[in-house]
Amino acid sequence: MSSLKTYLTERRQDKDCLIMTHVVCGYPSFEDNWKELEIMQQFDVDMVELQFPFSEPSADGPLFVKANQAAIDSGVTVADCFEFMQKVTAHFSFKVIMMGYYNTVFKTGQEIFLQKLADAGAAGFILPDLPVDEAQELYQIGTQLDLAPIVLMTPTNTDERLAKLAESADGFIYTVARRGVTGSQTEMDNEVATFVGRCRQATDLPLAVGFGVSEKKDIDFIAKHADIAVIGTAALRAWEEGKEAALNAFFKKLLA
Amino acid sequence: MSSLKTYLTERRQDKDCLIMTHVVCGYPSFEDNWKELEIMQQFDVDMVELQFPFSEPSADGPLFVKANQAAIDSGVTVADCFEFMQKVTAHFSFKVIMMGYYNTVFKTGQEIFLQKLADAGAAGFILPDLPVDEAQELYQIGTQLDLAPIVLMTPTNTDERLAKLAESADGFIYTVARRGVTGSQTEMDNEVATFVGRCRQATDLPLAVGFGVSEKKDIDFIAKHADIAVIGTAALRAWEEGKEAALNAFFKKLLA
Amino acid sequence: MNLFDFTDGREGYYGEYGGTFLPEILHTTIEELKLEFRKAKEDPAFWQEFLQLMQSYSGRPTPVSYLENLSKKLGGAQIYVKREDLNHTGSHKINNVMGQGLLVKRMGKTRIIAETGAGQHGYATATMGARFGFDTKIYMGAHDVARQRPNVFWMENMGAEVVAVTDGQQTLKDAINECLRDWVTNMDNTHYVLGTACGPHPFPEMVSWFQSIIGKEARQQMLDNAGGLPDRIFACVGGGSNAMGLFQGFLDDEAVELVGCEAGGLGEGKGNHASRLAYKDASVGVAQGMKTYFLQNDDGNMLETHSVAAGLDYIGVNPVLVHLWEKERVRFEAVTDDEVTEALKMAMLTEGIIPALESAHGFAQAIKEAATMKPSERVLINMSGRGDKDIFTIADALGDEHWKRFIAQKADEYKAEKEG
Amino acid sequence: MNLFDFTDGREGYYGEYGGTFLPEILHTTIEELKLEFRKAKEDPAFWQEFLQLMQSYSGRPTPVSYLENLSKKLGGAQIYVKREDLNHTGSHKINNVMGQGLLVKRMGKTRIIAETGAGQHGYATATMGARFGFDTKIYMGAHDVARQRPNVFWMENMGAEVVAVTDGQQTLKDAINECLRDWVTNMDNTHYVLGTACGPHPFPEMVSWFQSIIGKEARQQMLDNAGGLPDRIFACVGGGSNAMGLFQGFLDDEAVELVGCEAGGLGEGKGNHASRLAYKDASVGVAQGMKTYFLQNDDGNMLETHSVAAGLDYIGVNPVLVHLWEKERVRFEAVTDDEVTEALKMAMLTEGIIPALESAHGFAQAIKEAATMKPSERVLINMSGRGDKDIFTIADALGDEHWKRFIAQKADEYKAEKEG
Ligand SMILES: Cc1ncc(COP(=O)(O)O)c(C=O)c1O
Ligand SMILES: Cc1ncc(COP(=O)(O)O)c(C=O)c1O
Repeated sequence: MSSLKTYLTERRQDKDCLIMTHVVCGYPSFEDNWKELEIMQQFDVDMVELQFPFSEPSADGPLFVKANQAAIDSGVTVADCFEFMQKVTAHFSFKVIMMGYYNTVFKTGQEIFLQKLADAGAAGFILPDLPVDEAQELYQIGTQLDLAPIVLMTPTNTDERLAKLAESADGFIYTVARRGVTGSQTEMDNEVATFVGRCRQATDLPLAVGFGVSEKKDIDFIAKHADIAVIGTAALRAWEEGKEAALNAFFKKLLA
Repeated sequence: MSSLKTYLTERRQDKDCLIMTHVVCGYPSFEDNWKELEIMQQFDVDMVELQFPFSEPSADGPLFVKANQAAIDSGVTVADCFEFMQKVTAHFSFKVIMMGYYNTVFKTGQEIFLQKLADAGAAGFILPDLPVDEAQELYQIGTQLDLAPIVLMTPTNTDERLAKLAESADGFIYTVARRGVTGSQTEMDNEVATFVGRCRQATDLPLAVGFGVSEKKDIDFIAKHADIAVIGTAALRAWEEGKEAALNAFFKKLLA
Repeated sequence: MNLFDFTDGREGYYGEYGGTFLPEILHTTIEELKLEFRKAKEDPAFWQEFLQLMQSYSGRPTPVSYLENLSKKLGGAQIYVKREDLNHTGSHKINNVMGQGLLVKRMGKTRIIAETGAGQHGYATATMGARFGFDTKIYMGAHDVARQRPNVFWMENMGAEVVAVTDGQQTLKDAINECLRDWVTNMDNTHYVLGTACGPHPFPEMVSWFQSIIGKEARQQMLDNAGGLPDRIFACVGGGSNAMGLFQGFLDDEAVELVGCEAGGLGEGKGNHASRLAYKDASVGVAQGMKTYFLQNDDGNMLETHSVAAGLDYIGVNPVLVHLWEKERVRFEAVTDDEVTEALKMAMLTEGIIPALESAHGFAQAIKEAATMKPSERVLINMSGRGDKDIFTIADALGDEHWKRFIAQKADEYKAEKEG
Repeated sequence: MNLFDFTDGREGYYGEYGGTFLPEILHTTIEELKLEFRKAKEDPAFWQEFLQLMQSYSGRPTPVSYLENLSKKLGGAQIYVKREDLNHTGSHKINNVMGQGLLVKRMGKTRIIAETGAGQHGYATATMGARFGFDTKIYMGAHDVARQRPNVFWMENMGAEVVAVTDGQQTLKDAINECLRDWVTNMDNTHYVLGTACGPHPFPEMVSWFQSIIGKEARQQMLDNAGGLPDRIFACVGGGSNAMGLFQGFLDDEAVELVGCEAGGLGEGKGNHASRLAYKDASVGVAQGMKTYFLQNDDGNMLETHSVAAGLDYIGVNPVLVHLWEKERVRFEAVTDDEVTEALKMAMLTEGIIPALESAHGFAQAIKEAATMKPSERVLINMSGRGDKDIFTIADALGDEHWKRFIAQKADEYKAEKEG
């Protein structure tokens, strides 16, 4: 069992709903990232995904696509991301998860990449374009380095498939509350509840619910049905609209 | 035998070389035509072709094509051409030949057209797109009205074909000194002499030589080998370049 | 019915239409052509050679496609389409042109000339010239050169010289006149590749013969794949070559009704259209080498014509078709520009095919009639060409605003490039 | 050699290349597709239905043409060309698209999406969508939309919605990403019609299978009409579909050398070209659903690519071809833009055919090699598409000044029309 799972399980005992936020490394800049993280820390978030920018972010929605592209265009490298992650884990208390696309890992070399991740203090990694069927070797290396391989469960999965996904997973499960890419709006309704219920059947890992969380009532819903709310696009949109002030206001309202 | 043939045979006894000129009815205008004809009369030409403008003058060269089109565009009708011809034959002493395309005749009706031609005082007609094989009925009507059907002989014809052409012909023979359309340049050389000789073998009608006559030496050549020089494009070009003065000068030089 | 058996009548005449009205200087040339053509027509090996060439170079046989969606939508007759658009160069014109190419080779000539209006025939001829290694000159009305630059572009790239004819209306008929002028000068080494089943005998017969490959294939394909002959067949009629090509396959099938579809343009009235038979604005005349119906005035001078489809925008029509029309074997209908663009849109949307604007005339008439027929009946349309090469014309016909903006932007790019 | 027998290895892998790298949410969808495809592939009636559709709608079999003039001119090997340009819509893309259409029908889906770069695949997909009555959306990089308005025009007229993708480089790869995003949202009723033999398994296998119709026909045609198998065969390689299509027909003929021709663009050096294997600027990566060679930097981010031929201007390549290349069964060569335009000109001038700029890569390489071969040898080129639809691109590639003037004049006309 990964130390991430332990960490989350413990935190969950004190909190109705854990929070995972998201930052695209180097977008708008590493300085901005740092300021965002400081605010997230203030609001006591439990985990942050640091996304390594990739030129083909095919599982991301428009805002993150733009962020990925802008970061690359401004010269952000994989090395920069590791360096930043190192600083972040040294300074903040939340756990850091690497998020990105498999080619970034593959191109660096699986072992080297994960070793660097571990060295930079990450607690796990999420690679949405890497299905578990292709991931076994990588997950094994991760497990040895205490890096939790975060697996996604989706409403289209059969129960058999959910069981198989659960087998490979560690840390927590990222349940995709609806079809579509990041930033799509989701009504937190019965259908989601049913789906999260199916995931709960399949695993005893903490369940994160993602895609489209933006209001207090989403948090309340997740608190009732799952463990972790994933705040992605909504936070970035707030930052773009008004930097510190807007992001602060966003979290204040969300976590009121 | 047509009276045209008689006329030409007689004139030929007094002159080395007879002259046939050409006017496109209504181009540039009937007034201009009249002035041209007055000059031609001064130079004692023996025949004039009055071309009835047609929209598809496919056997004409660029200058006459333009003239045909301009005449039609300015509203010249077949009726105008007959009226003009009537005035010309009443006033001038040269013989007048209708020149044009078969559709003008066909569309008016063969008999009606030829009757009008006869009434307007024409001595014959030249329809370069009407092969003799398609012309028998028309030629018969013409003969009855003493309108000579002018037939073309060309260098590509076999001796057999020349004989057949001779059978249908009356008035004179229009020998086409070279391939091509009106206005093409021809070197009056041995080849032409040989061709005219072949025509001479085929018929005892006067022989006109056409296409490209523009200089005194052409006339000398024709005087030696045939009977009638056809002056077409060169005269129109002179008129276009300088009206009366230029046309006068042209004939003066040509017939010196 | 053998239309081309002249033993009981004048050679080259169909009823009172046809004939050979050419300057005497071409007499020998046309006789030679008649002879060479007659020999070729009687030589089964020649047709074999032609077939083989069309198969390996142009992809024949072209298929007959069943338009299930359109048939269902209209709820009437079952609609089939003969796909001449799938030929190399994109229209039926290539059939005639390659056939004439083989004849030229037999005659030992080395230079070819051709007229073109829309550019389809010029494009096909330039192709044939490249393939046979002939020296090629294409005459095209200056107006058409300006309008149809894409086709000129391809012709030139295939090594043809394209001459802009500035006489007359500067369109197709003037290009034909210019070809005749070239021919009377260069007949020794030059063959005039006439583009449609018009002009002096033997062209109407010859072009019809090469195009008969369409109807021969189509008849067999209907029997093999559609379960029987069509009840009516539709072809657009410019000069008449694709219609003759299709109709010949079904002439002896008396139950098959043959429908020629002319350019109705803006509707009846002289100058508004290019319909010689369906409307009553044309009369018999003799021009461009043949006796047939022409759109002409009382003096026998030709009228301006109009059609959205450049390839149908012509003053005359194949004399055989006139003869068959008088004998009530072929029915003629005119289709207006508006009906044509509607039919084009429907073909694209429901079946994913893009008929040339010419061919869309056949579609429009067939659509009109099929809707009133029984589902057990069949109609066959000749899709004489594809429209995708004529994007400028079609975009104009459909009034596409995006297209206009694209052209404006391209023009700006080129300008910037030049100045930059 | 059965490349697609996975009993001894991982399904969807060719050596170490291939695989299914897709978000988990598509797992069920892709499994369903695999299953449906497997059933179809094992059902002889399906292939029959496919053949029948391609015959009646697209004019298959396409012929093999012998290029006598070009062969003589070069004085080396005899040159044959497989004429995929004669397909409906003008390229081999239709083979794949119609095949997928039949699968979509079997799966009971009603909506299709597709990416397109040059527009050929989008054009073919819009056609298929119209023919099958699907709701069709085409994603196209905004840059490509601006450049390729003609294709957009036809797609829209065939009822497809064309979406300009403004992400990334705004070209093909970004359109693919956008398709994946649409698919993860609408997989219930939507099939993603991938346009080349790339992407996650089963696409490389599936597209290759539909395209294998090219090689099957070509092999038989060479035996029947050319007197024997070719010594070398040439195909351009963008994603790899036309090359896979042709090569499969000859894989077991060990004496036949298979040559893949990539876009050499301006020559070697990252960013100058789109050659994944012939030049040494690419490396193995995982993107767009598959593991294969990509033009990428050390961080695994994709490079800009360049080619005169939009259809070859792609970062990745079919994994089967990479495997065959490693096994030295396929040789890869890169052809520069300049060589391509020269080959295009030569094909037009000497044979009257207009290869698409993509296909002209195959011509260029074949011309180079044929000249050094013996007259008793044969080469076969895959003419994957025709160039006449891409007049803007070709006129630009050839720098035609007349064309630029024509466009300027057209722009003026449209302006006057608006103001008038
Ligand atoms: C596609 C197409 N169809 C039809 C025609 C009309 O000619 P015809 O009546 O000779 O078939 C043309 C002429 O250019 C054409 O290009
Ligand atoms: C005519 C043509 N040939 C080749 C290609 C390259 O694709 P592929 O390698 O999949 O055949 C394209 C792609 O658009 C194309 O349009």
